[in-house]
Amino acid sequence: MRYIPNSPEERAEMLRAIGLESAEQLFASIPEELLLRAPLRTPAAMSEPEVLAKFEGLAARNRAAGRPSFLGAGAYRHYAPTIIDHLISRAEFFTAYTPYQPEISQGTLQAIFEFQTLVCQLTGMEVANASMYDGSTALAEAVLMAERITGRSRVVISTAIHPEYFDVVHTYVQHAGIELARVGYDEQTGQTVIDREKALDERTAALVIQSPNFFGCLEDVQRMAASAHEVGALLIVVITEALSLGLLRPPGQCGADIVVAEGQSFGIPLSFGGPYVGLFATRERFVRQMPGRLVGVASDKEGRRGFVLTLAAREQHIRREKATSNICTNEGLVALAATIYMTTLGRRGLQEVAYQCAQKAAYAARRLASLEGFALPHSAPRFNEFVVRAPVRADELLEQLAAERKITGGLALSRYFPDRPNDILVCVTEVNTRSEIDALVAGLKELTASSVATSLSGE
Amino acid sequence: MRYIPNSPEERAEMLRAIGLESAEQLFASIPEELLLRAPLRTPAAMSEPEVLAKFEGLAARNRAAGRPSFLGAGAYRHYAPTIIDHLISRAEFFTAYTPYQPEISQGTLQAIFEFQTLVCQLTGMEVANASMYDGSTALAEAVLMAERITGRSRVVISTAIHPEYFDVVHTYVQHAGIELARVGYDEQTGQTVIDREKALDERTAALVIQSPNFFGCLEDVQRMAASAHEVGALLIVVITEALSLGLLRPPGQCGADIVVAEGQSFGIPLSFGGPYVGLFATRERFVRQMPGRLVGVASDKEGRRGFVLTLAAREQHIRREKATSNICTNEGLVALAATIYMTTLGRRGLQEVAYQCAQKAAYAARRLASLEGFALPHSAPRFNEFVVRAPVRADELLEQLAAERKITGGLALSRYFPDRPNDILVCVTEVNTRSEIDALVAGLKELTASSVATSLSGE
Amino acid sequence: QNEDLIFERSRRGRIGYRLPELDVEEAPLDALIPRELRRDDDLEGVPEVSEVDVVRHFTRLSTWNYAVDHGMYPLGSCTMKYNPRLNERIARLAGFADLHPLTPEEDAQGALQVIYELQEHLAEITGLPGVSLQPAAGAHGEMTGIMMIRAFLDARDGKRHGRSVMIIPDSAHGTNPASAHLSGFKVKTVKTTPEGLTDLDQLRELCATGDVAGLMLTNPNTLGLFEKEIREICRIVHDAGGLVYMDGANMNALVGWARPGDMGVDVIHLNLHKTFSTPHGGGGPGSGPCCCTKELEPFLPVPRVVRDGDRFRLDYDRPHSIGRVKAFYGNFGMALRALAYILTHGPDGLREATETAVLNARYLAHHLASDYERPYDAPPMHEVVFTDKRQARKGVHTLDIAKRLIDYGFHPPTIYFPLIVQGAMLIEPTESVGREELDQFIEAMRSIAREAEEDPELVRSAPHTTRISRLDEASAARRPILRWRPEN
Amino acid sequence: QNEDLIFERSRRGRIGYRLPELDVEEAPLDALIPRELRRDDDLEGVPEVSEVDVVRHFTRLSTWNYAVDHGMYPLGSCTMKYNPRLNERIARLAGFADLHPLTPEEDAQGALQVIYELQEHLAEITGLPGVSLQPAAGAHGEMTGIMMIRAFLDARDGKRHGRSVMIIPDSAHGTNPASAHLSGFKVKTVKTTPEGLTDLDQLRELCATGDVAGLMLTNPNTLGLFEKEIREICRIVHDAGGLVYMDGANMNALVGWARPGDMGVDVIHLNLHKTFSTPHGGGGPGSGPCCCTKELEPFLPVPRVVRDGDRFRLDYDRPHSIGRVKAFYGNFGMALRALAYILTHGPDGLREATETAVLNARYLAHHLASDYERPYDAPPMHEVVFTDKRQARKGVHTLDIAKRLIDYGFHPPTIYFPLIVQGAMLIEPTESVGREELDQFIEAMRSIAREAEEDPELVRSAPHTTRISRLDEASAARRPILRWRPEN
Repeated sequence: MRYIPNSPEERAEMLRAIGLESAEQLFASIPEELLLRAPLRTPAAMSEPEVLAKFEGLAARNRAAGRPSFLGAGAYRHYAPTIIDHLISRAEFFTAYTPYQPEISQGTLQAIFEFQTLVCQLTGMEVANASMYDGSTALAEAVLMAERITGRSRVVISTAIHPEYFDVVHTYVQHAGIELARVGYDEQTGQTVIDREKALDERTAALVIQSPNFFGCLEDVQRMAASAHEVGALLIVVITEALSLGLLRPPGQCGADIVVAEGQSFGIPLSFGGPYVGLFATRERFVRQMPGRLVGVASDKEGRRGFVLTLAAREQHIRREKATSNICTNEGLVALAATIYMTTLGRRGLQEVAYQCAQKAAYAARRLASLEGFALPHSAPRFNEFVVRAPVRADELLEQLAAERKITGGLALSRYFPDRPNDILVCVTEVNTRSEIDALVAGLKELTASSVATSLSGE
Repeated sequence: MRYIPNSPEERAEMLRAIGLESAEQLFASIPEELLLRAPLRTPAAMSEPEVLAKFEGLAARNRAAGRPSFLGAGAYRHYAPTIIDHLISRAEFFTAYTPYQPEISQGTLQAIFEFQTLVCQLTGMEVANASMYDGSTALAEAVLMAERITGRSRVVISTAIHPEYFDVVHTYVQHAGIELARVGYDEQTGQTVIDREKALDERTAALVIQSPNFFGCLEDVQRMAASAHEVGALLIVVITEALSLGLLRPPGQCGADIVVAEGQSFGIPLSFGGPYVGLFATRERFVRQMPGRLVGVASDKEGRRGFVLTLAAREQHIRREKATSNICTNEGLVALAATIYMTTLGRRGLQEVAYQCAQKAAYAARRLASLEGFALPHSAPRFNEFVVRAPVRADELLEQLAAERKITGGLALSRYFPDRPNDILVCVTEVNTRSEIDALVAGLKELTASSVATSLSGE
Repeated sequence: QNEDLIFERSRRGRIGYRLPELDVEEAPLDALIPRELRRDDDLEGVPEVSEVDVVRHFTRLSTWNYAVDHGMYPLGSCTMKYNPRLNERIARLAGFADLHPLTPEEDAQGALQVIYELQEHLAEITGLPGVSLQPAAGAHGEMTGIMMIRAFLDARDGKRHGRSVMIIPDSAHGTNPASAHLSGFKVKTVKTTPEGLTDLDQLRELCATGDVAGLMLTNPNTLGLFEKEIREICRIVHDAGGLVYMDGANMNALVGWARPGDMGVDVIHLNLHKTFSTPHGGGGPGSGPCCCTKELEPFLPVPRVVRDGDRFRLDYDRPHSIGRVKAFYGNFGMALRALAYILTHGPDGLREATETAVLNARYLAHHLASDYERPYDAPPMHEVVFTDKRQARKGVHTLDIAKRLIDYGFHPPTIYFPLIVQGAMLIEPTESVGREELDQFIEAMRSIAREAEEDPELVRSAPHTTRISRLDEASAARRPILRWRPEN
Repeated sequence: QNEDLIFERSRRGRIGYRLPELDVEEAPLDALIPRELRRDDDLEGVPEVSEVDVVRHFTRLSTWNYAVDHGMYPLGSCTMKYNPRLNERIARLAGFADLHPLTPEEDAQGALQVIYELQEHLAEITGLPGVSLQPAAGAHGEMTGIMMIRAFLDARDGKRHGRSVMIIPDSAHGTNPASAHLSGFKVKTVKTTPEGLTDLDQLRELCATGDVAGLMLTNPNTLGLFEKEIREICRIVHDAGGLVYMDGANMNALVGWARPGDMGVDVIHLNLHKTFSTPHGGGGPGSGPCCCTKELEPFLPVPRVVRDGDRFRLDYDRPHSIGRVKAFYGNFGMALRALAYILTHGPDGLREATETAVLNARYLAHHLASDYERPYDAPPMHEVVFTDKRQARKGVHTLDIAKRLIDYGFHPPTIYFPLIVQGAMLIEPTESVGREELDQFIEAMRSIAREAEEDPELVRSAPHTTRISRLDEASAARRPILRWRPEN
């Protein structure tokens, strides 16, 4: 086996050196009847070119990967500068462990410290941790944290957040004695509506909103913060499209107490849903209730600046069941990639990408809205996603578009909202060229022409 | 420009700091009338995704790159383990210069020392240099070296060497007062034939043969060495398929005085002809006449072993016009890749790859020879290339095969030998699967069926 | 070479990117997004650097890290083995890397097949037929497993079953109690015997109270010892109506030789970034698949990836499921690497890897015993615990030995874990290290033992060869500075 | 960390590869290749190592190198600038990397277009319309250019023209005379004036003898100075019936600002691995395209890549060509990178790069003048020469200063070149370095100057921070050990 240095001969010598006669003797502490007699029924060993060919074949079956696409909904296509992959492919980064030994881990530690800082800068918050698994689990942890901070057990969540994020929160809190309540959105504006009388009360630990929300609509974060704070609850803001922070007012400036986000937009491959990276930021006064790893500044004996994992007293290897979270391995390398992305784009680039996303989405929205039979159901301002209502069933229309035009046209909202059969969630980013947008518009127009004609003639 | 750290503002400050007012003043020593007034007429700057898209488009136009192929003739398809590209992509290797400062170049230097050793082991020679541009230029340098060593000016070259190699030798020696004479090959065996009376004489500096030769036939190197040595000439052996050394008796054991080879087979991408790497090995006594860089062992003050560029007195930066060669930059990174290849395959792997090449080529030859109307014109033993004679014009047949079957079937020998219109040079390596070979055979059979039928009926 | 924070390298006006020009008509921004919803800080403080600055910055930082590619990285219970480059290449194939998770199933068959095949292979390796790849890391898989136990008990015994106790050995990873707590269980601790194994008598007592939900067991345990009585342990828990969760952190000692499913374990998580060599990345991404018995399968997270003939699809129709534990389908990129690992090894290679990992640990145990104290006598599996007992007499402690190892070119082992062993050093060489490197490590450890006798200060002040010396972690925690600010 | 030679790491029986199984019927080997033609040494001595061994070996070796990604690499006349990662990615696209050079033209149109486009752009940049990418490196391009001059003269004046003299300045790169010699020319040297420029009077004398074939000139010359009289120089040579070859090593001072073709130059080589940032790779691959006037174009190597409408093809029908200088078409992989460089920069970016490269050198020249001797006063272009004259009084020489710079984290400049300047240090920062790093370099040089005064031994014994100290190159050359042997 080419990954194992010691040859069979060397192993035999080593066995002899420690007084054993066979490899089986190494496993003598395992009861006889538990030892596997037959080889595992996994495929026989394959050579490198064979393994590669197999996966190339599988990759080719993912036909959507190379097509123009307008899918967003929690995972976004953006251009990732080539240097990111080059740098994270340095063995010093990707083959290292969690930086437990700071003297030989300063590279990872300083990079995480930079990550924490960038997350604070972008979200407008005071402290950020070293990353969470993804946006959805970061949100679940934020909800648990709000309960710890407030001592209250009711959490109010907008129905306009990503449905899968809600599911994850539900799973996490189901045995934690937390009651989840939902508030709806205005069908006209697409924004969360809080009937404050009913929704928020003195038992409420936190209000959870997403902005831009799942339908792409910007929420009035400031007002939401006021409502939550009025009853002594925290405001948790979740963001799935982190690049919106290049253009939008950061939640930290709007009164959010905890901000969590999916960082995939920062140069991370779509990779069929993971690995991504969760961003987690909060106010300084909550830092000891925050889950996850933290890197801080420390000095050595000569007074040189260095970085260490710090505030570990919150963590499970010390506090065990009283830990703020069970998270241990997080998404270090992905956080590094996001750090390199944010750094490379930098102050100007993050703003320019966000600006292009907003302009291209607006262009697409204008074009689609002008189509016979199509409409934009929501009026709130948006960033790079929006819902368009088709004159026919969205899922069938999109299937036809994929089959005939080789365009992935967006997400049929019916996947999560069966009561919205004709709605498509469209995402447009800087990588969608005008000609792709025009092809989408033309495709939808032509594929619906007959049904529009029918409905017109029916009027 | 994202590759230039200093921003326009910083540059303006720096100009002020050195007492200048404008960038134009930096170029004051260039006469006014020579300064470009208009911008260069090269395309406007493109962003990273645009550049990438352009090249992906161009790459896609190279339709042959993804097809089964039986092309050899100086460039070979072999499997290159993934670790090679990973390791040579380490910035420490690929963004370094020639190791002029040994204290901070030991990585490159030790690797070249290992390369030199491996080349010696494989060729059976005593010393090898740090690499040449490629096999063809290495051969030209070998011819010049033979002239320096012997003081003679006539060089005899087999016509069974790679025709492009002959051309390169011709270009190099045309003004060096060296006379090139050619000896032919036996049409029956495919091996070089020396009419010693005429071919080799006391004025002959060297005899040049290739083995396996251009037609894939193994030469009797030992006999050639004897013939050359008998008249006091050197034997130069050139090898285009370096992997043959995994199976064949090394030229160094057969009396060769200089061995040069193309090292592309050792894990180097085909890359439309370059960069490749020339191997150059000779006898210890000729080392001071050898061209190119050499790395040797040295000790530091504490007696630790290190490596340095050595015997630089042969080189042009010291000897200038009396240098052994004008070579300066060679193929360092490619030599490193070849070193990693040879090391990874190692003692067993180099033999096994060579064995598979020989067996697969033999299988293909048997199958092709059995086709109606096809024949193998040469009888000599071969490694992984052989000539097959078709019943029709080879170039047209291969064109049809490419167009209809998407197989690159080999090289029409008429490209170099207009007198051999029906001959195809076929190369089979370990990456050609049996089903590819069978498809080649089936394709050739079916495409020639009508013409064979015609000729049969004509009999 | 030194390298400042990237914020300190920033210079106004530098740029490291270029976008294609905007190719659509622009609308006035105010017409799209009102000013009060836009940020007005011009991203002050975010770096302005060129591409060259970025490359040099992170390249320099990288040179301050120790990594598996530099040498032995014997962090016990972390299984730092070689990360095959082939697997990295596969994970980057455009057909996977560019695939959106909400792609219609028809157009993502290759990805679904990858998940399905890996599930099948993990089921075979663990002997547990139900598999979900959704958990993002070990602790996440652990939480998933414990929630499944909870859901199973709720379904079997009704919501008011009163089974509120999760039994956990005192030698367990800290994530175990933390995960149990997240699922609403109270933790009770079962002790380790002087032989280093679970105390069966105490386990029986703990199980006698009727409120036991289950046991969380690591096997081999964190002392590197196989729980010989594993079948009896499972029987005790099962007889008490509880379930057995196994922490799969130490599966590298078992793959191809024994299967948790055969031992009586009900559910296990695996760490793909340990046993199946997906790179740890300086702290993730991980991947923590959950494998369970047929009985527990209905409780796995949704969606599941299932096969219908030639087709693979997502199955959401699982009424008993604990629900989602993560958006989408888990860390798919890690699944690709793990599958490539399994295919490259084949059954024989998997078994060979395990055997070599155990042999290497046993070889170290044998050769270090003359200089270091082993708290337990039993032959270890893939990792071995030593302590600083003999060195402590001279005032040299585990931390000092660890730091001194750095000077010898090695990453230190896991230290002060498991907590029940004073001054523990948990050494796991893995199969990725050759005999000559083991011998060098042994030589280094022996040399440090000598130094501890002859020149203890040398060891106490180590490391001496690193860019920075030991950092003052205590003050760092007292007044934490967790981000750069212009005034720092 | 130390790391032995790979041969010393080898252990019998280790393997680092696996091939697919042979899928054809095997013939007895003796039937294919007689035993006496096969090797019988079982490749004794070739390493046997695992993949892990290989990765660790070369990773460790790499850490002993200094590289552009670590920082400033101011090797004068080598133009060590940033190597864009995008270009590396492009060169590895399968459509290029897997393309066989003998592919029929129809199926390789993309590759031919790459060559054609790069030729066109290089023609525009140099002002010289005939371009061949065939030469594999600078010296190879030089040889090609000189052979073209020879062929041109032979064609114009007949083979017996007697133009046997190539004039080369005393400051030239050593490759110049070596290349001239290869083309059968005798070398005559023209001196450098006290101002650091070519001595025109001597040039006129040398040209008066009737046997002049041409002049090989570097411009800016190797002292970093632009030859102001370049048009007059070209006129003198042309009037004497000779041609002017320009060494393009220093094109980074000119791109976008001035063109050799406009100066009267007949033929030039470019170093893609200098001016166009293809990585130098620790000693290659390079690429040395040759660019020439319309008159010289017929003499370029075959084949040429030409355009017929939408189609690109190889043209072999060039009866005046000097012939091939290399198999196939040159270092195509480098052409890809250079083309990507030109497209990424655009005309403005190319001009900006040149301007910044010159500015950076001028900035260094300005700030180092207080501590180091400049042998020539004229304002330098993209590189600047200093000497050790002041430091030598204390016994500190250029070599010492260079080695001491290593301790400060910098790669030393080119030293003892050009040969006409005693104790030369030729410093070329390139555009890839920012002001703060220039300032650090200046500070380091000043600090060394102080050390040379106050503690010369500290400088003379440098470097102090490297794995090994200065190596004894003299004994290495006296008894060269050029390969490993088991007995070493």
